[in-house]
Amino acid sequence: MLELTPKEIMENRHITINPCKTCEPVGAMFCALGVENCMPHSHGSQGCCSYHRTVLSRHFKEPAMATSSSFTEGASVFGGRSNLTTAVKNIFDIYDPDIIAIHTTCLSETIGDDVGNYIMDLEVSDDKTVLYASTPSYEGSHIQGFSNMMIGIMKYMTQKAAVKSNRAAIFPGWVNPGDDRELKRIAGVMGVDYIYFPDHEGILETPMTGKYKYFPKGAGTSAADIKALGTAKKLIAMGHITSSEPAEFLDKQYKVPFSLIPMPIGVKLTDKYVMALREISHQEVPQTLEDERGRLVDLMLDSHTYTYNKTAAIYGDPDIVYSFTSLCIEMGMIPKYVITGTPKEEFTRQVSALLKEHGIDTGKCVIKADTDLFYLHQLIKNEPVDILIGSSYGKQIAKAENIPIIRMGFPVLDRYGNTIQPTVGYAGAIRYVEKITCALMDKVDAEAKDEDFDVVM
Amino acid sequence: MLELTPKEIMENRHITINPCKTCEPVGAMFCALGVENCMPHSHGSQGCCSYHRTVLSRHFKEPAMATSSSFTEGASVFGGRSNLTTAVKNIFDIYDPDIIAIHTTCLSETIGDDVGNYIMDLEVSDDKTVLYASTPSYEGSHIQGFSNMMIGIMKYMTQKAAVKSNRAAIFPGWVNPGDDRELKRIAGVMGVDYIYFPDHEGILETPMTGKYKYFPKGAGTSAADIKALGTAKKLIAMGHITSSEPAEFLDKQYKVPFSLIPMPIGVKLTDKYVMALREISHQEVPQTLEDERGRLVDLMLDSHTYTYNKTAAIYGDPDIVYSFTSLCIEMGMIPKYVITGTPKEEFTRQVSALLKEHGIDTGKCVIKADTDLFYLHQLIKNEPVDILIGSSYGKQIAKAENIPIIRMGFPVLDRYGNTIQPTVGYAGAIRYVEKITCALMDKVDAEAKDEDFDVVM
Amino acid sequence: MNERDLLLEKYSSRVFKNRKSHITQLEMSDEQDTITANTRAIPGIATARGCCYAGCKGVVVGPMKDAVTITHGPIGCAFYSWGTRRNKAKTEEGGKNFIPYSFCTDMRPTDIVFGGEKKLEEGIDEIMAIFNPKCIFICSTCPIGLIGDDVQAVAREVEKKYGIKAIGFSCEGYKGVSQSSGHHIANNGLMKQVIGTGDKKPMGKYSLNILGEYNIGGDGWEEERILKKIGYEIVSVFTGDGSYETMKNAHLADLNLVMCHRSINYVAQMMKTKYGIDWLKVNFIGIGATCKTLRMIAEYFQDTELIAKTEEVIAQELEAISDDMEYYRSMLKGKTAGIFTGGSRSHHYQSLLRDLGIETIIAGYEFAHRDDYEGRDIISEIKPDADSKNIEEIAVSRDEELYKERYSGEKLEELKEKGIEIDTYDGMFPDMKKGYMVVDDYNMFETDELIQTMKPDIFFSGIKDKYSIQKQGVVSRQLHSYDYSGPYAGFNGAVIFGRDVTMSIYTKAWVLTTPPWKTAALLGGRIGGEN
Amino acid sequence: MNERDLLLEKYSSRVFKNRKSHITQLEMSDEQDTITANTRAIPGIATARGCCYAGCKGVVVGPMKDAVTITHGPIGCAFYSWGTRRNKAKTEEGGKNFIPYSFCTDMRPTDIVFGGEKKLEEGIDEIMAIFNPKCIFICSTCPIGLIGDDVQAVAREVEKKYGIKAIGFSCEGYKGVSQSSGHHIANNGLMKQVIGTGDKKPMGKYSLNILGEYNIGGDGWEEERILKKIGYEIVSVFTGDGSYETMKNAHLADLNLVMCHRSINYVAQMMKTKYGIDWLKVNFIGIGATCKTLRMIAEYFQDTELIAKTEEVIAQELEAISDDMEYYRSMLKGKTAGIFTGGSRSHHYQSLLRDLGIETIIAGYEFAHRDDYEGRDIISEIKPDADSKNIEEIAVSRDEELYKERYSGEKLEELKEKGIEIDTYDGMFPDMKKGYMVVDDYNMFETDELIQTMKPDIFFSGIKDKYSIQKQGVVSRQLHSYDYSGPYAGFNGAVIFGRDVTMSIYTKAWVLTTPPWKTAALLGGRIGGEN
Repeated sequence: MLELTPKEIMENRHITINPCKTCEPVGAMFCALGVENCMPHSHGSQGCCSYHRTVLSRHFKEPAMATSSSFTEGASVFGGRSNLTTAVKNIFDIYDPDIIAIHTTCLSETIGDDVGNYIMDLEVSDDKTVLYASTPSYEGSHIQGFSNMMIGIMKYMTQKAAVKSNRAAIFPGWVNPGDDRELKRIAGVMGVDYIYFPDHEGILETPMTGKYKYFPKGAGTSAADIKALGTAKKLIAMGHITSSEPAEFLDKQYKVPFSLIPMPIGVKLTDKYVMALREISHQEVPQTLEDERGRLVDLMLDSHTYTYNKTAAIYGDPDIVYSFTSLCIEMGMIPKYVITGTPKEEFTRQVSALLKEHGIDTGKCVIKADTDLFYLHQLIKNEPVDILIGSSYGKQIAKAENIPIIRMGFPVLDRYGNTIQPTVGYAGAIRYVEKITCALMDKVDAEAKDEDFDVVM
Repeated sequence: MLELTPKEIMENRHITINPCKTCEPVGAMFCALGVENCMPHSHGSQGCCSYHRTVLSRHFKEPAMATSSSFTEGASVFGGRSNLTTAVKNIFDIYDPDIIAIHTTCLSETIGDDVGNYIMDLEVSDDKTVLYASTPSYEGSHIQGFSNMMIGIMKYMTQKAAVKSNRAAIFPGWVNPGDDRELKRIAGVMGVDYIYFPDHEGILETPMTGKYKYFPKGAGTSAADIKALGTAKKLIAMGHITSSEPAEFLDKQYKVPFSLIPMPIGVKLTDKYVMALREISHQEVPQTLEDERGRLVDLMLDSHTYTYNKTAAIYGDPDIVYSFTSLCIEMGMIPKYVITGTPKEEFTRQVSALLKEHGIDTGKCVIKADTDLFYLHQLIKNEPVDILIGSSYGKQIAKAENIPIIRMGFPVLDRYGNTIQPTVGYAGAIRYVEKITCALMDKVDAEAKDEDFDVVM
Repeated sequence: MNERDLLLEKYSSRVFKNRKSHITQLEMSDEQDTITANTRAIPGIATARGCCYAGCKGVVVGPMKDAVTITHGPIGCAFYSWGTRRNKAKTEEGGKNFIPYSFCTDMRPTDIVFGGEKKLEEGIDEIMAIFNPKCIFICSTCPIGLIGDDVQAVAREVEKKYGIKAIGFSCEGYKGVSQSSGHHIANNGLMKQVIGTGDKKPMGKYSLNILGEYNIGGDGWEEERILKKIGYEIVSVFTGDGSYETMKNAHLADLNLVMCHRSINYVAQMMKTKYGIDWLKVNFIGIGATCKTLRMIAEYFQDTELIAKTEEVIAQELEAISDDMEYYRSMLKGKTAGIFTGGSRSHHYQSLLRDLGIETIIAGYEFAHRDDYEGRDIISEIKPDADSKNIEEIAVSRDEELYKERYSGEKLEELKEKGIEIDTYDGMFPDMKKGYMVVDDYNMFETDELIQTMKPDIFFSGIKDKYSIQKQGVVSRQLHSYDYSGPYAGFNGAVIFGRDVTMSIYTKAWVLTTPPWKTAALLGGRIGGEN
Repeated sequence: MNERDLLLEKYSSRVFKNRKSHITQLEMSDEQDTITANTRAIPGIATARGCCYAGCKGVVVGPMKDAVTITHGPIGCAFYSWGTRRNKAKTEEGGKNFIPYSFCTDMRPTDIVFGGEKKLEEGIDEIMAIFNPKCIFICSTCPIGLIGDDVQAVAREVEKKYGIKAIGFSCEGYKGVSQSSGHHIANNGLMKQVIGTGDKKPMGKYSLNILGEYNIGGDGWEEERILKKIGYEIVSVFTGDGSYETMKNAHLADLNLVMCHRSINYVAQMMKTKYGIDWLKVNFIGIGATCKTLRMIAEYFQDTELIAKTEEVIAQELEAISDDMEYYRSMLKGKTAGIFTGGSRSHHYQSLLRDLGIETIIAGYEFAHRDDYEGRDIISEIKPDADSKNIEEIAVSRDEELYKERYSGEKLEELKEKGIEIDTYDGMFPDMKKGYMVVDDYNMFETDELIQTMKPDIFFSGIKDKYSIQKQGVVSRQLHSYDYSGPYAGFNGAVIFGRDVTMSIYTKAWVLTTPPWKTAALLGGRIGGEN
């Protein structure tokens, strides 16, 4: 596997080999799926839409509904207005969403389609919304597309109001439905009344019932909630790279002050979330939540001998990689390679700061944004690690180098059951400490000579 | 590993090799640990107590408090009354529990110590209780010891009352603290007010706080609740082998009608629990719980291609083995070997009935009680299975035969984090479907030739 | 009202007008059933179709293992087409296999503004330095043509600079109406620049190419296994487990087998014209189909020994699988199926399903042309439209040096009379029955509606449909990826398919769908709580 | 009030009376510090002690890999002693290794009522049929003696019937006051029936037995590695990775090294009496201790070449580990520790901890005798009590044929003068300091209390204490199982130990114990909710 990958690293390579990111539009599509009765629409060639629906279905093992403007050569030359107009009519006719959330593609952006203008000219009934976000595939990554669509939705739907409500707003960033459930549960036990945006709980994890609905009832952030975002008294935005721009937008437009915190993975980062909630509700942390936390810390102490000083390669999207780096540090591990494909230099600075804060010698670690898995593999060929933590594409490296892999983040294309369970919160960390510890111990067992094989560990 | 185990099976073997059960007293100790402010006490040689505390600590990764009568030769000849009397005084002096729950051992049973009489003669203050259960190690297994201690506790503490209360009683059987939490959560959402006995939530899973208490505050079934068991309007008792005798005791003594259901693992068996609760509360099942269930069924369907017709060897304690057999069947697996060391022939009948109910050819399966892991290994040497599901001791077989192993039940001595998370309920099944599927898929990946190695699965 | 009308009446008049000619409920009357195909999808309809790039890179050139295929464009397309199609490829002893890799110029805003050729060239220099491949393919994504990058010119430069084969494909996503245009662009490039450039003659008495076999789940290997057992030599497979090295010599084979008619029939036809090689439309999906295919190939060569060997192999193979097939048939007999796939499979699999006692009552293609439904006879009737005109049609002529006919025209006619289906294909319709539904360029809404009205027991489609079908309580299996199983071709594949279908239909979790409290009423007492 | 008084005052007078003589805070004055040991544990006090069976089967005979050890009794004891002690054992080429197995007569009520001898005999017949071992040990659990089963008689019958070695051990759990009685019973059996029955002479110039080394975590292997490097031959190890086959020849070795004084000193003494073999109390735990041990052994043999080789090996080994040890010392210097273990380790590890800059301020044994604390000089002062009298003392006399003294008594005295500690042991006290706490037969309450008052940075104990110590925020490591790490002996072991201790002290999770909301007050607003 991957035996053509040489050990020698070529500096300043231009060709991307085995990417660790994908393009903006899929992020926009995913974001829009977290809104109630909303059809994501891809303004470009129909291949984009097909690819995005495919990767989302493969990750969530769920239908991912979306439509396309189905550009042909003509549209590419003369512009996509006509395709878009037809598409909007057809979508309302056939699928009847309340909202159509359009994102652009490299094609429509390259030809300079003015989607904002196009949709202003559409005749849409009052109870329906057509909105859009610009998501040129050649900028940023899918993460940026997610942020852009959040802003796009807010731009079109959020309204000014004279008085602030008593509700808070929560931006979870790019998480799985199982995470949405957990983040809302924690907010609930902390006594916070919130608007949660976007919300995939019950959407990309619909229960098996024998019935299929294009838009699951009562799931996703409601139009009313999005409308009211501007009245929120405080915003908790999670994931510095994903949520900072949407948070700044809301602050700038509607004067909603925000706490920007990392994705709450592991002890300390979940603490930050809990503390941010506590600041809003002025309610003490209930014993049940404190006990969850205490069980997690206890578990980390109990198992530390199997994780201490184990080296990890953590790769994927910047916010989740940052937060898993924090979790690994809490477990006594050394985050040797911390990699994202997303071209955001902030990532490098933030992860470096995190490592320094914990006294880890960054000279022995490689932290890099805007890079690829080919590079990660080469690093590993030079100095191996004990465990890989990231998306399914790392499995090639895992097989090539015989390193256990823990799947997290996006996309996980080759395992079942993860997206409906939490990664965030104390509960999520308990799951992942179990997984990581177990993988490391499995390796110990597999490699143990008969005489070293322990029944008690 | 285990290369001395021959393929040829010796019928009617007398010597037990590599047991799949242990002795009654440890079950009694575990049971008593689920009562608030209760010190389990082992009436026998101090080695018993030491062994039992050890195996409990190794399974739960928690302190397991208990004391011993510390028999010496003299006590064995002249009887253990004096040791017991001293022990009770010392325990109250030093550790100050409210209850001392004494269980016997093969030693005190063989010499015929009349513990019931001994404790009647003790001077114990009114707010303290000393009780006992007979748990001769040469009968049944640790599972029987657990039941016996439940009965012992009820015998001494439960009181007759003129009127029934509006509360139900729940006997969870032998489960982990993570299961207790989940079972109580489900009962809560089903609107049932309950007495839960025994209850290890918060006991054998104490959070890390920097403080250690012999008896965690507010955890365990309270004396008041035990006292009130006789007033329960209905009992749900889980695990046919573990809970039937305690349930029958409560029915016989206090006319508490009971539903005896299997441990609620997997879809159908959790349904039984939910239906039993519904019958008590007359409350419809809330959507959130139905959705949990739907997600589980969905997950099973999504992943069925990796589990269908996969053969499993399931071994361990009879009730959990029964329920995991049901879960495996729901996943489309074939429970090829279903084994317990506990000598209860009911187990064989129940599992056979379960298989027949699902149209599985029992002729191709081996279902056996009162047997050992040496026998299981020999079966596997004759016809292998795809996966092992059971306690840590199966890992020797797993290594010898290169079969993945999923740890469940008691004892799990070599992994971390399982006991604080649920095995029961829809949530527990989601965890285990993920684990089992993942283990089978890991094997697919590990054995795949490069050209057959899939990124999407 | 039949099911077609029921479906169409749910559409607005605008959509109705378009879709009615794409949906045919077979009449099988004297007048031939017809269908409209290979036209634009309606914007907003949730078509299953992909794009030109997906057809070129994803389907045709991507599987060629010894070539580095560079996606020239922003990162997305390279990411989505990386390791996702299960076109299996074995590394040759001492050879290079680039299948597990994804190469992309990963264009950024400046590249869009100032052009990406330089970045592409630099990338190729790096690839040469790191991997030194013998062949490079450059596949363009949407923005490339629009910003004026000339990938063909870059390819020519590369050939000059490095003395290797390099081909630029202008397969921008918007070209044509579906993946079909991408197949065409890819095949044109291979026809022009690869096929016929080698001179390694086959050693065996009878040699074959297999065209339109992408080796999904190892189908091609099963076909090769059977063909080699009979004694054929396989020169080249287009393009599953294929390679630049073998495709160069494809023109030296004795006969072309065409598996996927849609993606490659014109290559077969061009090779007939240029090199005189006859082609047979074959089908290795299904026991009956495989037997028929093998017999036709043997009969084509008119060699009694070969025919005898063929019968011997067929007998052996049937013997080996008959118990299994009988068992699965007993489990599946009487079930009905729907199949929506890209191209030929919606036809091919009907044979295999029929072997198992399952009738295919709904079938549809994503990107077929009319001939795939109605047979090659109607090709002349197909009028080019604006979209199809944008895809280059190349014309080839006889290569005087290499042209070699096995049979005269007369002899060929004689063989055809005998039932050997040389240089022809009848399409899907003739194998279906009255009342069955055929849908071109199917979409999500139609899939859902037809499931409700036609009630198939199982539906074969792709990942985008899989879960919505399953949520409706209908067994759903992917025929693009085989749900990560396979092979399904040939004799062994039929058994695996039978096993997989049985598994999915009988999987225990289906009966768990409805919770018991939905059917058991609460007796007495109040109804309270959250609900 | 010193810490001892603080602790004792918490006890009721009844308990106080007993415990006061088991707890010594060292005075190091002219009057020698003393302690009471090897007496009954107080019922109900949560002693850490195990039983006689645990000492016999679990510690001494269980590790002998080529013997089948049958637990005769109900299932529990066989279960708990199965694979739980980490006495590692390599399978010899062509040899049998029963360590991964657990054998038990699994007695049932009828066996208790009617006797279990027949079941035991049947079981042994089955074991012979299945495994055909050369040696069988039968270990009795609590009920055996009481119901009248005669395991010695059964063993004799087995020897007759099968011509193998079989030994019955009456190690019922209640015998004696701790595991110590079990060691004694086991060792008596081995002394009487195994040692001296072989005739395979060592080949090397200097040969050794290692007594009281159970190869936990591979300690014995590290010791063997070093000794072999110097040139010694190891005849037999008692009993880690040990075997019946090698123990038979133990009497032919030149010198006995005694690692765990507690469990085996009497065997060394008996071998001295019977065969004339001198013994040295050694300690391979710690760099200093290991060097001292190696030098003493070499000096014992009075061979300058051997002494030179020893120095060479020591120099090499120290060179290899010095950087690591220096690093760990820099991390650990100034820390304090408590150690509660079964026997000798609470003394041995003080050397290693001191090498790392850690002072052991609390130490205690589960089952030691006074000589383990105070040195062999006081053995004569120990008065047998009812419990110790129940454990057989065997007397041996000179074997006229095999007895061989290396040195005359005079010469021995001369060597002792030079500092070679032949046939002696000073106990733990002399290596500790004024104010340090020594506890015999420690219990849970005392552990907790001493942690509060003495505040050690790390506490070494067993699994039963581990988690309660950890919950108090004190680093806790198991010295019975090494927390599944090891070896800790010798030079390499010291580094591993340094690494492990550093790891556990510095593990990041410690600082996470207190949630931030415990320290950051809520500003303004109401206090509501669940709390």
